[in-house]
Amino acid sequence: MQLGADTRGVRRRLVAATCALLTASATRSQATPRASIDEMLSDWRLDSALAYYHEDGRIQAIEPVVSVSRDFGDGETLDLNFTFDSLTGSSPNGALPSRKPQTFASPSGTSLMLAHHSYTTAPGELPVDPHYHDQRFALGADWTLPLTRLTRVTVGGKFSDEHDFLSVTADASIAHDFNDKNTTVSLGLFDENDSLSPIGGAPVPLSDYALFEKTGHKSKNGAGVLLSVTQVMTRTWLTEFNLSADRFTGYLNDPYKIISVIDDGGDTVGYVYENRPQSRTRRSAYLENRVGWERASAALSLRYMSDSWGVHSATAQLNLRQWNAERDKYLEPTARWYRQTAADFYTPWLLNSAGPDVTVASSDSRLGAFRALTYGLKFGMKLNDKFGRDDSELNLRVEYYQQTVESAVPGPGSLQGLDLYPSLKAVLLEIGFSY
Amino acid sequence: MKNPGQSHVPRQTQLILDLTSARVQVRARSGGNPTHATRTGLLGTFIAWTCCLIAPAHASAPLDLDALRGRVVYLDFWASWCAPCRQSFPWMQAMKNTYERQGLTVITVNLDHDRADAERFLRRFHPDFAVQFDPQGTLAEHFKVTGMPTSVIIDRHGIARFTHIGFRPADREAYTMQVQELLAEK
Amino acid sequence: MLAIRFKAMASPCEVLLHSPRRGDALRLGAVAAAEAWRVEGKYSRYRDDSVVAWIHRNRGSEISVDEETASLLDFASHCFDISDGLFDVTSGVLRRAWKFDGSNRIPDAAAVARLLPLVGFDKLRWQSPRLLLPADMELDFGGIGKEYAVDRAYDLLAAQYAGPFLVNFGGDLRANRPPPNGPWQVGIERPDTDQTAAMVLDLERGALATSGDSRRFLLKDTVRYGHILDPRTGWPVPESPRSVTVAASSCTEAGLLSTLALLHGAQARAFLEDQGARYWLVH
Amino acid sequence: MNPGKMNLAVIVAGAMFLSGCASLGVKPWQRDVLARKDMQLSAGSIDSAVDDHLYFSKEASSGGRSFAGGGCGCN
Repeated sequence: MQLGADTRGVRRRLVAATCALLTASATRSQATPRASIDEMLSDWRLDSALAYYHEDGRIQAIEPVVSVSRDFGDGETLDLNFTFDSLTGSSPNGALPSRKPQTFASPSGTSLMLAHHSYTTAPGELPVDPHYHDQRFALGADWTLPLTRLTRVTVGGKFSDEHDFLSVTADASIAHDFNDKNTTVSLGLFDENDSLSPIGGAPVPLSDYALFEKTGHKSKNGAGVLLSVTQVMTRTWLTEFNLSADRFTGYLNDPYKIISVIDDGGDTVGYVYENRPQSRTRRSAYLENRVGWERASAALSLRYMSDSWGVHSATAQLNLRQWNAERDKYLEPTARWYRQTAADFYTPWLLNSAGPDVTVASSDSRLGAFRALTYGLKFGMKLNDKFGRDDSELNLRVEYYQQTVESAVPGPGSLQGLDLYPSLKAVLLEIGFSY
Repeated sequence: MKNPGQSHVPRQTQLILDLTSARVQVRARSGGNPTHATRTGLLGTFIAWTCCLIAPAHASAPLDLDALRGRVVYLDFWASWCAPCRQSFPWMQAMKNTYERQGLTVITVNLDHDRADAERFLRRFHPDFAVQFDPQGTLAEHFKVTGMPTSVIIDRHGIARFTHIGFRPADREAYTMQVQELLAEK
Repeated sequence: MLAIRFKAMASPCEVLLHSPRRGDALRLGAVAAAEAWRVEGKYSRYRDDSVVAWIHRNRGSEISVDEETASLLDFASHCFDISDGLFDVTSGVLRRAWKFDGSNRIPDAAAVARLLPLVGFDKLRWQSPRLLLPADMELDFGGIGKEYAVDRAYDLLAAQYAGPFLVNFGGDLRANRPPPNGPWQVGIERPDTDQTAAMVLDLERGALATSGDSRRFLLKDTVRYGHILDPRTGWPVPESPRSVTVAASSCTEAGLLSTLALLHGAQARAFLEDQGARYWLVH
Repeated sequence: MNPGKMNLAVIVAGAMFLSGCASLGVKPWQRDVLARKDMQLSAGSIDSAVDDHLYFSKEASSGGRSFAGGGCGCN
């Protein structure tokens, strides 16, 4: 290097080269902050998903979910999650289709004439409120603290806020490991307190829809217990068996659902607001089996539930995940089968002649008897080399959900020939990213 | 090409840990209480090493602890899928580099079901302490490993003095103190 | 002021911390020590399990190196270009001819000439991250290894600790900011004089690196052959200073300037002046 | 299946399950498959959170793998 040449330039290029080296190493150490010491210490994990749910002719929803969890290295973990829902579209108001057009006022109206919105349903159509929109914002946190190497306590809470519904839930559970952590038994309790402030006020149960008799706020609360036993069967097979029971009391109605009142000829002569019992007790048994092979894994879960409203349901779900040779991409087909019987007080309509002895009744299709099938496929891709973490992943999921009504009672008179129980078809698209 | 320029250590410096010498000159209070460290001392588990030529089926070489009599042995059972085990590697590497000349031998026993997983992990870490392979878990049975990782600190006479289950970053100081203590014993 | 000392890269190392909490010092000391040992373990040419040994085992065939090694090779390549071949990580092979044991055994010209074809970073095929080291050539990160380790340890400590600290690996050091009671006092020992007559510098922040040959040289007919070899000739640089200390914002930069200064032999001072570097030079 | 019979079935299943526990299981170092992310129970996964919310708003049952209740006014 001859002197006198532009040696000042040397310093500049030298500084640039040094910066390139150190920033490269610094960013690498940023990517895995304490690179040399605890390269593998995944103290922070991010799980996020953006779901788009679309029903055929009814509502659609966008739901981003973000969950951040911190592992403090000795079994102590903290998980914070955030969910936001935005729903729009048309929601069935519970009334029957009819031979004649039907006009309804949206919930915010005080009478048919003075309704902010009113909507008219064409003959033969299922009455749905097309102005339905709702936004929900929910925060949750779960903190697990190890008491000993074999025992840990988890406390959690959830807060969910919509314009007409506020829910606060707290839960706590204790888990203990037996025989070399092969068996884990955990017992958990939860307590939920909800306050409802329906748009236009909570309707007087079973009151005449046309009178718009509305009262103020309502509340309901629930408590429950969950006993869970997780057992390692073999090196590649894990089983979980849960028993849970919960009891909800208070205002359990859906303030926006009405029931058509029909005459013997099947013609709708009016509507009344629904009314459900003031309490509900549920018991459920749940069994999940997971099996893992070299480049695949399968999960079969079964659930049986029955409640004091006379609803019995059975659920079965199967997930099969198959990885590729390099084990960095996978396909996961899923299938779910669900069947429930109707609530005792479920009725698609009320007969005008039935008179006042009806105390509880609801035409909400969610309390009817139906079968539901879900088919889904998930594609996942590991991103480990980009982020220096061995379990960061990007995934896409699509699910098709269909409900078909069972033991549908044909309508009398003019209702014959009308599709009183249209089935629900929906699709869920979800993109997920975890780091 | 380097001549070591010594930096002045201002008078009021308090030397708290000199890793170069065997003894800790200033007794530093260990950070957290040692996690589940069962101090097994002389009266504790007395695993005599007289017979100690343990020949696990697949280990590349039998674990001959008798040959290490006179040295302090840090015996660590680990697997590639176990996160706390991975966290202990840099620290074990540091311990070997520091105390090897004072008589510490770090031996790790890999318990991975298939060796490919272990090899993949070792390629990323280049540890230069011994790694025995024991897929059948013969050694793990012998040392009654009940959690991952499990580390056994064996004194110069071959007696297991401390057994630790699990590895937390906060345990480093406590484990270092115990190693130094055994190194100091003759 | 708390100090943690340990040995790494065949030199005494220490971390000085101004912090009331002993636990901090212990933890940060362990962070710096582990990083020093990690870099040493990975890039030392004395160990047969280091990345350098692995590269040497794969001479003649193309291999792909990890990110950190790739960034170091990129850096070495830049320095080779910037210094027109004066700074060359492949010049380690010259050690086969030169043994700096203070004796007067100077290798004969033919032995040195035979080695020259094996020297020259441009003879490597380096296209990040793929490297092909031709047979019989050698790679040696000794010239930048220790300073790089200081910067790495410095980054790790700076990411977890806000108080004033100084990392010193065998004379290559870097401090983030001065302690409350005044600047860091750094003693630079004068080569082949006793330790105590060190020159003391006040260091506020930044890095210092020292290069020199106070101990490794050959003496023949009153000509002193320092162990700083010019990679292009294979012979020691005549009249190279005995010790050069340079201050810069990072230790890697300071180390490189001091090494390049030595390689400029008699023009070392001029080179450093031209670079506008702050330096202390001993002939 | 009326509630009475369900309780009986559940208790029998539970007892059978617990009694078999001692003999089942693996050694602590044989948990490589169980440690895999795709082998973790579904309770914690984000997919089940999205699914459970959907099913809570469309069906009369909820919970089972984790606490019941959807936390929304959507049922």
